[in-house]
Amino acid sequence: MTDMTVTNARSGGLSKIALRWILYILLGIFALYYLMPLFVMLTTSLKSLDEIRTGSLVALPRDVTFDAWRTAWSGACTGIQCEGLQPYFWNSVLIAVPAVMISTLLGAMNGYVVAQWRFKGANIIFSLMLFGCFIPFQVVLLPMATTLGKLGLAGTIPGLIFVHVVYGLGFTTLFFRNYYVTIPQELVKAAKVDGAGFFRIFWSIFLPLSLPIIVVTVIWQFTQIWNDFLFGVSFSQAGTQPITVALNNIVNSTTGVKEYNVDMAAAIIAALPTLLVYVVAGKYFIRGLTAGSVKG
Amino acid sequence: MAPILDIKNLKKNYGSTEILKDINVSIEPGDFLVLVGPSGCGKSTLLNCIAGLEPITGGSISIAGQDMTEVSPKDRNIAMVFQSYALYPTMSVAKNITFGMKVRGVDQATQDKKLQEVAAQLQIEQLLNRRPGQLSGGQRQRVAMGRALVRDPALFLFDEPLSNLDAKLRVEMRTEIKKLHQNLNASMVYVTHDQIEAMTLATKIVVMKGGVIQQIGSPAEIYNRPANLFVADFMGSPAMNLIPAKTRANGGATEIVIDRPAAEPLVLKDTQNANLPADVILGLRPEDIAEAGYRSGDNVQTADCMVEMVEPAGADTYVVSHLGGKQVTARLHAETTATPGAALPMAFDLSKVSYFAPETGARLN
Amino acid sequence: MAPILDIKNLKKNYGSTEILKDINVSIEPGDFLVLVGPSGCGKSTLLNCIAGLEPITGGSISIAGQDMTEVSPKDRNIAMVFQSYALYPTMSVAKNITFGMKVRGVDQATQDKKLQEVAAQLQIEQLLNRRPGQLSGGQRQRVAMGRALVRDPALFLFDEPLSNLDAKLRVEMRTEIKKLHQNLNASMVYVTHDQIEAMTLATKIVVMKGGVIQQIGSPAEIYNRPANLFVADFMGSPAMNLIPAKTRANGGATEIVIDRPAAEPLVLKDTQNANLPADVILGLRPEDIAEAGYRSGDNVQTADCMVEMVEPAGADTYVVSHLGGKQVTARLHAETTATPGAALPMAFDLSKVSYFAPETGARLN
Amino acid sequence: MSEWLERHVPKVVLAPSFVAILFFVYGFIAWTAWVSLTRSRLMPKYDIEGFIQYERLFAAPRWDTAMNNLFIFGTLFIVISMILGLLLAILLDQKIRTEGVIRTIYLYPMALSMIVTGTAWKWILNPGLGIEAMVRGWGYEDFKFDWLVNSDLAIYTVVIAGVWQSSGFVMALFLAGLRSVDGEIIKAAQVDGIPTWRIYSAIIIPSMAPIFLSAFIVLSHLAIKSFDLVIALTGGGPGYATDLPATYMYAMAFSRGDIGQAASSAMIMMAVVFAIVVPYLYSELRAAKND
Amino acid sequence: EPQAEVLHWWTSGGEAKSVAVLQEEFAANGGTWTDMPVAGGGGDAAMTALRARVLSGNAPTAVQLKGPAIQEWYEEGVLADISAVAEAENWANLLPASIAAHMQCEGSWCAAPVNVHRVDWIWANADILEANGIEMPTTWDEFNAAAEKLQAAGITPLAHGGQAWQDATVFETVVLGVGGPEFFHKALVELDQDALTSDTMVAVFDQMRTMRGYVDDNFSGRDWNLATAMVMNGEAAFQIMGDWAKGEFMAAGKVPGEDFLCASTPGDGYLYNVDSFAMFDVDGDDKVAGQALLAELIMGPNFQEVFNLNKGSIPARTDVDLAAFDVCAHTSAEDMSGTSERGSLLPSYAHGMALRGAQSGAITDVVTAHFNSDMSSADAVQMLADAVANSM
Ligand SMILES: Nc1ncnc2c1ncn2[C@@H]1O[C@H](COP(=O)(O)OP(=O)(O)OP(=O)(O)O)[C@@H](O)[C@H]1O
Ligand SMILES: Nc1ncnc2c1ncn2[C@@H]1O[C@H](COP(=O)(O)OP(=O)(O)OP(=O)(O)O)[C@@H](O)[C@H]1O
Ligand SMILES: [Mg+2]
Ligand SMILES: [Mg+2]
Repeated sequence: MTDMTVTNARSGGLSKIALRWILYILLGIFALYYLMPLFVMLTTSLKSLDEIRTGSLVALPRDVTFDAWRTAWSGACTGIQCEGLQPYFWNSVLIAVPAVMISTLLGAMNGYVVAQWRFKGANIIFSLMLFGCFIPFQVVLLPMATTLGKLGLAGTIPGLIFVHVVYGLGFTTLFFRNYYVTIPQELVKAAKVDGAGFFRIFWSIFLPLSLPIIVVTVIWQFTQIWNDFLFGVSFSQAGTQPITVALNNIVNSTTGVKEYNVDMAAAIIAALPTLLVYVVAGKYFIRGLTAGSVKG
Repeated sequence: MAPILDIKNLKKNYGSTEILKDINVSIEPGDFLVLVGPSGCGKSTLLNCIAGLEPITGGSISIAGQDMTEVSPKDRNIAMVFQSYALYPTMSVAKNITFGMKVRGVDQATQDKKLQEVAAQLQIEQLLNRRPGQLSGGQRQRVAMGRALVRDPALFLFDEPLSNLDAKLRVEMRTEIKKLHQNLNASMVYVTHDQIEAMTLATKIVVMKGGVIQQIGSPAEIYNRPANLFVADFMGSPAMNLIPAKTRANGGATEIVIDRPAAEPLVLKDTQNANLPADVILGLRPEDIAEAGYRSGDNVQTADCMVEMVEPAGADTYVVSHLGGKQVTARLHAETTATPGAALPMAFDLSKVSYFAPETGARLN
Repeated sequence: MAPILDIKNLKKNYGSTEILKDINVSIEPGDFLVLVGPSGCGKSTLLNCIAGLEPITGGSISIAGQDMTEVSPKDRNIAMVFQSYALYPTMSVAKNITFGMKVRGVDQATQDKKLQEVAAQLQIEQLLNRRPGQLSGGQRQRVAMGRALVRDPALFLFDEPLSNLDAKLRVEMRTEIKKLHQNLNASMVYVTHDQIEAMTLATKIVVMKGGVIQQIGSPAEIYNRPANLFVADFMGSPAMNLIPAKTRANGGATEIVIDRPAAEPLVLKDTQNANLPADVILGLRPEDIAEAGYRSGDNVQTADCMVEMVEPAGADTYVVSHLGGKQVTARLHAETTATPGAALPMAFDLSKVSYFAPETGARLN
Repeated sequence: MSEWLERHVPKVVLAPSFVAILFFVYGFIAWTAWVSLTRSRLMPKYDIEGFIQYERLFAAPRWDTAMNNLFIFGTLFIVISMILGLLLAILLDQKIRTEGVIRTIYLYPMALSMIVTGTAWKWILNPGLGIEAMVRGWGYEDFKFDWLVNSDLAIYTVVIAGVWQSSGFVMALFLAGLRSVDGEIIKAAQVDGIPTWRIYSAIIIPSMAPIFLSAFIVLSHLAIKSFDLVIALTGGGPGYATDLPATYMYAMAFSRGDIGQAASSAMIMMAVVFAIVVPYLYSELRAAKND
Repeated sequence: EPQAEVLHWWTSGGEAKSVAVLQEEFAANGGTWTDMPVAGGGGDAAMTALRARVLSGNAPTAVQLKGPAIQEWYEEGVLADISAVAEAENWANLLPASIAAHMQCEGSWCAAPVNVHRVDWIWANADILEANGIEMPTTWDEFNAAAEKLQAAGITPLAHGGQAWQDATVFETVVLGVGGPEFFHKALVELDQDALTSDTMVAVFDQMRTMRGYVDDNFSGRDWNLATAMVMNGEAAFQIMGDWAKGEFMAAGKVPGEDFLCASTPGDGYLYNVDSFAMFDVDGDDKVAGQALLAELIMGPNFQEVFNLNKGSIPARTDVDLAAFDVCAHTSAEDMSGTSERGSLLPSYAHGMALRGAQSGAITDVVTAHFNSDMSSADAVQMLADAVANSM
C-alpha cells in the first residue's frame, strides 16, 4: 500500500535523495545490531582455541579453520559419546516434524470449528484454550512427568511429540481461528447446500485456502519446538534427547575445559534448520500475517 | 397441486432479538417469488431458514409437500445462489459446479454430461478450467448459477445474486434468469434490493420490513395498489410521490386540496374514490404526472407548477417541484423545455391514485 | 476563461502495460465532467493521475492554468472523494472533516465555522461525534463529501462515490450532489459505472475504453448521437438496439431492410439520411419503439412484430422481439396487452436513429 | 445416531483438544495450587499445610528482586520492542529495494534460542571482551559500557538482548498491519495535504490498535516466560540482581529441591498472567459477539 | 547381562574421557552402558531431568548425585541398596569416615564415591609472585598484604568469576580460614544461629568485602575457566577455585610447581567435594546386576586412579598408589588424611556437600547479594540468619 515515496519520484529533489540515504543508513545500523551476535558466533567458530584465548572476541579470525564445525557436527563429546550433534539432530527432526504437523492440523480443525461452526460455548472453549498459551512451562513439568509415566510415554519420542502438541494447541488454534473468521460464512453454507459434511468442507474447501496461515503456524511451531530445551531435557532419556540438550551439554559443562569455537559452531548448527525456515519462508510469513492472523 | 413451499407461522430469534415474526408464505410450483425490503429486514435470514442453514425458533417449513423443519440442508432438495457467490476459491469452475454431485456420489459420466449441459446453457464452456479469482463478476455469477442448475432441485433460492454486478451486466443477467425460469419452469425464491429486478422477474412479490411481511402480491398489485405507505415509498424508482392533502366531498366526486408554497392550493377532482377522511396522503407515481398535452384520459387534470430542478436522464427527463410541503417528481418526455424556476403546466393522471391514512399509513382506497 | 483542468497527451504505463493512451481532456470552470467506461478501462487511474497520486509517464496536466505535472498532491488544490470513502477510521466525523485544515494550520475559529457550514449543508450535524464505523453507507458518503467540501478547491474529484449505496440512497445522494454542484458552481470530475448517474449529473461526459477516449460530449450528444458502436451499446439502459440491416436508396429517402425469422423482412423508410453504405448497423433506443398508436410524428412507421418476452417493470413494460438476428427491446406503456408468442403492431420512431459501419463501428450519420 | 453425530461433529472434533487443555493446563494449574499449600521439598507431597509457602515467598528478598525485575524488564521490554518494531516496520515500508534481505536480518533472532545466542551476547556486553573493549581499542579510553557487571544496570542488558530477540517479530506483525491498511485512506490523506509523518502518526498507527494488542499479548507472554534469556546472559547475576520469577521458580523447584516454594511462586506468576490475559480475552469475546 | 543407564553432567572433553574409563571397564565386564548426560548449572538441568524421570516411573539406573541430596532422594524412597557390594568390598575401611557417611543412608550403603575434589585451593601464577617477591599466603592477612602489593603493581590480585557458586566457593574458604573448622561446622553444616550471627561471621563478610576490592571490574558472570586463564596469562595473580582448575592449567601445557602454584587457602581444614553415583530403584535383573557391577567398578582401584588422574581430583579410597599424581594431588591427599584425623575434614557447602538445596541456596543468595552490592557486613549477617530461618 503505502507508496508514499514513489509519489512524485520524478520530482525527487536533493532533500528527497538525502532522506533516502538517511533511511538506508538507519536500516543499516539496525541490521548491525541484529547481526552482531551472529557475527561474533560465526567468527569465533572459525577461530582456533588459542586465538580465542589470546585475541579479542569481536575481531575477525586470523586463520580461518573449519575444525570446530567438524568437531561440533561429528566429534564433540556430549558425555562419553563423542559423535557431535549429529545423532541428536535426527532426534530433533523426529520430534519436531510430527509435532509441528499434528499441532498444525489440530489447530486448523479447532480454528475451523471455532470460526465457522460456532456453537454455544465455543467462544468460552476458545478462550480457555487460548489461556493455555500463557502457562509457564516450568509449572507443568512435574505433573506432566507423572502423566507421561502413566501413559507409558516417559522418555520416548512420541511422549515428547505429545507434550509439544498439547502446549502448541493454544497458539495454533488462535492463528487458524483468526484466519478463518475472515472467510465468509457463506462458503460453508454453500457447501452444506451442496451436500458436503463437516470434514468434506474442511478438507476440500478450507484446507486448500489455508496456505498463508499454515506457513505462519509452521514457522512458529517449528521454532518453538526445535528450540525447546526444558521439555527436551525433562522428558527424554538416553537415545531420545533432542539437539538442544546436546548443545547444552557441549556449551554448558561446568568443570571441564571450554572450547568456545566448538560451542559456537554447535550453536550455529543447531540453529540452522530454524534459520533456514525463516529465510525460505520469511516472505510468506509476512504475507500470512497480513492475510488475517494479525487481527486481535 | 400442493404448494412447493409452504411456510407457516415462522419465527426466528437471535438470542432475544426477534428477527422474523410470524411469517406465512406459500408458493405454487413454477412461481417466482421475490423478497424485497430494506437492509436488515430479515430477507437473508428467511432464505437461510428455508435452506435449513439456520435453526428456526417456531413454525414450520414444508417443501414439495414434505415437512422439512428439522431436515438438514443437504436433504431439502434445494439449490441456493449466494449474494457473494460463495464460489470455492481453490477449485476450478468445473470443480465448483460438479462438487455437489461428487459429494453426492453421482457417477463421473453423468457429472460430465451435466457439466457440459449447464456450461453450454450459461455460456461458460471456455472458462471451465479457470479459478474463480480469474473471473469477472458476471462470470462468477454464472458459475454460481451453474452450481445450482446442475442440481435440478425442487426449489431454487437466490440471495441478491446480481447485486455485485454493474448496471449493464445486471440487466443482461436479469434477462438470463428470467429465461431460465421460463425454460425450466422451476420454482424460485429470490431476494433483491433492486425494485426493477423485483418487478421484472417476480410472479409474486413479498415486501418485508423489520421481520414482518407488509404485502404479498403480484408485481402489478404491489406497484399499483401498495398496501401501505412503506410499500408505496419502497417500490418504484424514482419513488411514488406521497403528498399530504385535504379532501372534501363535492357532489359524487372528491376534491383533493394540496398546499403550495407562495401560490394558491392545487385542487384536483377524483371521481373514482369517495368517502375519504379529511386528511390523507395522496400517492401518485412520477409517470402519472406528465407535461400538459402529453397525457389524456378521464382522470387527467392540468395545473401550473413551479419547476425547481430538471434532471434529464436520457430516455426521460425528471422534473422536481414542490407540492404539499414535499418535493414532487414528475416524469416528462426527453424533449421537454422545462427550465428550473419557470412555471410549467402539468397533467395529473388520477386513474391509479392511491390514498393512505397519515397516522397508520394504511391504504384507504 | 482558462480551462480549469487541461490534460494534454497524457500517457500512463504500469511497467510495460499501457493503461492510458494519449488522453486529451479539458474542462471549463463549473463543468461537471463524468468519466464512464467498463471496469478496468483506466478511469481510476486517470483520476489518480490528475490528483498526483500516480506518477505519469508522459504528457502534462494543468489545473487552473498552472502546470501541475510535477507537483505533489497536497499542492494541487484539489479535493477527492474515494470509492471506499477512505475515512480515517479512528477519528470522529468532525475530526475527519477538519483534520486537513488543522494540518494546514487553519485557525480553530475558521475550522469550526467551516465544519458547521458543511455539516449543515450535508445534514450530518448530529453525527459529528461518531466514528466512521458507526455510520451507515450513505452517512459515510456524506462525511467523505464533507471532507472535500471544507477545502474549497479548484477541482473536485469523485471516484464512484455512490457505488456502495443501495438504489434508493443512490438516487437521493445523486440529487444531493447535483444540488451541491449547482450551489457551489464548482468544477468536478466524477467517475461512475452508472449511466443514469452519468446522464443526470454531467455537463460533459467522457466515455473511455481500454485507456482510450471514445467520445466526449454533452449527455444529450452521447445519448442521442453516440460516436461508435461501443458508446451506443454502453450508454443507456436497457441498451440501444443495434440491428444489422441493408439499405437501398429509394428516391430521396433511404429504405432500410431488416431480416426477420420466419417472416418477410421489415422495411423502414428514412427520409433524413441519405448516402448510407449498403450494410449498416441500425441503432434505435427502446423508447423509440412503441406500441402502434402511442407514438406519432413524421418519422414514425408501424409494423407487426412477434413478441418473445414481456417484462413489466412498473412504470413501463419492456417487450422483446427478434429482428435482424438480434433481440430487440421496445419500451411500451405499462398497460400494454402484449403477450409472448403473439404479434403486436409496433411503431418505430426514426427521428433519432443512428447508423454505424459494421466493420469499424464508427457512426455514419 | 448418525443424525446426532452429524449435528454434533464440530463439538466432537473440538473435544479432544479441549479435554487435553482442560487436563494439561487447568488440571496442572490446580495441581500446582495444591502443591503450593504443602511442604513439598524434593518431590511433591500432598499434605496441606496452609499458606506457609506464600509467607516464605513474600519474606524472601530474592523474590522481591525478581518481581521488581519483572516489572522493570517487562515494561521496558514490551515498550521498546513495540516502538522499535513499529519504527522498523515503518522504515521497511518505504519501498526498500532490499526489503527481503533486511527483513530476514531483523527477523532471524526469533529463530534462535537463547541457549545459542546467550554466550555471544554475554561476550558482546562484557566490558572486558566486547563493545567496551572494542571502542577503547579504537582509542576512546574513557568509553564505558559495563551494565552487564553492574548490579543496578544488569537487568537492562537483559532488556537489550530480549529486545534483540523479539523486536523483529513485532516488526513483522506491524509490517503486516501496515500492509493491510486501506491504500485509499492514505491517498485521501495525501490529497488532504497531510504530510507523511502525520499520516503515520494520526491515521495509520491509530488504526492498528488490534495489532498493538496482539503484539502486547505475545510480548507479555515472552516477558513472563523469559527464562533462557536470563540464564544464558547473566545466570541471574550479578548476585541475583537479574532474577525473574521464572528463574526464581526454576531454581526453587530444581536446584534447591523446594517444590512447595516453587509452586507458590508459580501461582503468583500465573496470577500476573491472568491479570493481563483476561481483559484481552474479554475484549476478544465481545468483538466476536459483535460480528 | 548387566545394564546401566547413567545420568551425569560430565560432558566436556576431559570429564567425558574420565567417565569413558568407567564405561570401558563396564563394557569389559560384559555390561551395556547407556549414557544420559545433561550438563548445565552444576547439575541443575540434570536434576530437573532426574525429577521428571523419577516421577514418570522411569528412573535412570545410576545417577551422579552427591552430599545430602543422596539422603534426600533416599527419603523419597527411590534409592536402591548396594550394601551387598559395599560390604563385600569393605568400603567402610577404604574411605575416610566423613566421606563414607555421605554414602550411607540410615545405615545401608546407597551411593558409591568416585573422587574427592578439594575446594579450598588457591592457585597462583608463579612468575608474578616471583617478580613481586610474594610467597603463597598462609593467613588472610598475608593474602591481603600480598594483594595490596600486587594492586599497587597494577596487577589484578584475584581472578574471580562473578557467578553465585563461585562467590560461595570463596565465601566458604573465608569462613574456614577466618572462623576455623569448628566454626565452619557450626555455621555451614549445623546452621547454628549463634554462629551465623556471631562477630566471626561479621569478620568473614568484612574479609569478603575486602576481597571484592581485589577483583577486576569485569568479573561479573565470568566463567571460572576464564578466570583461570587470567592467572595463566599473567593478568591476575591468584584464583580461589577447586582442583578442577588444575585441568585447565594442564590443558594449556603449564607445569604445577613451575608455571603455577597450588596451596590450600589460609587456615586449617579441608573442604571436600565428593562426586558419587547413587543407584535408583529399578525393575529388571539386568539393571540390578548393572548397579552392582557399576558400584564395584567405581570403587575399583584402577578406575579410581585413572579417573582422578584425568579429572584433577584424588581418589576417594585411601589405598590407591599416588605415584602417577602431581604435586598438588599429593598435597591434597596428605591434607585429607591429616585433617581427617584432626576432625577438620569438612564438606563443601558451596558444592552441595554440606547442606540441602534449600538451605545452601538461601545462604548463597545472601553471599552473592552481599558480594555484588555495597551491603554492610552487619546487614549481611542479619540477612543470612533470616534467610536460613526462612528456608527451613
Ligand atoms: N448471527 C446473527 N446474530 C444476531 N443477529 C443477526 C445475525 N445474523 C443477522 N442478524 C440480524 O438479523 C437482521 C436481519 O438480517 P438479514 O441478513 O436477514 O438482513 P437482510 O434483509 O438480508 O439485509 P441485507 O439486505 O442487508 O442483506 C439484521 O438486523 C441482523 O443484524
Ligand atoms: N498498480 C498497478 N499495477 C499494474 N496494473 C494496474 C495497477 N493499478 C491498476 N492497474 C491496471 O490498470 C487498469 C486500469 O485500472 P483502473 O483502476 O484505472 O480501472 P477503472 O477504470 O477504475 O476500473 P473500475 O471501474 O473497475 O474501478 C486495469 O487493467 C488494472 O488491472
Ligand atoms: Mg441479506
Ligand atoms: Mg476504479
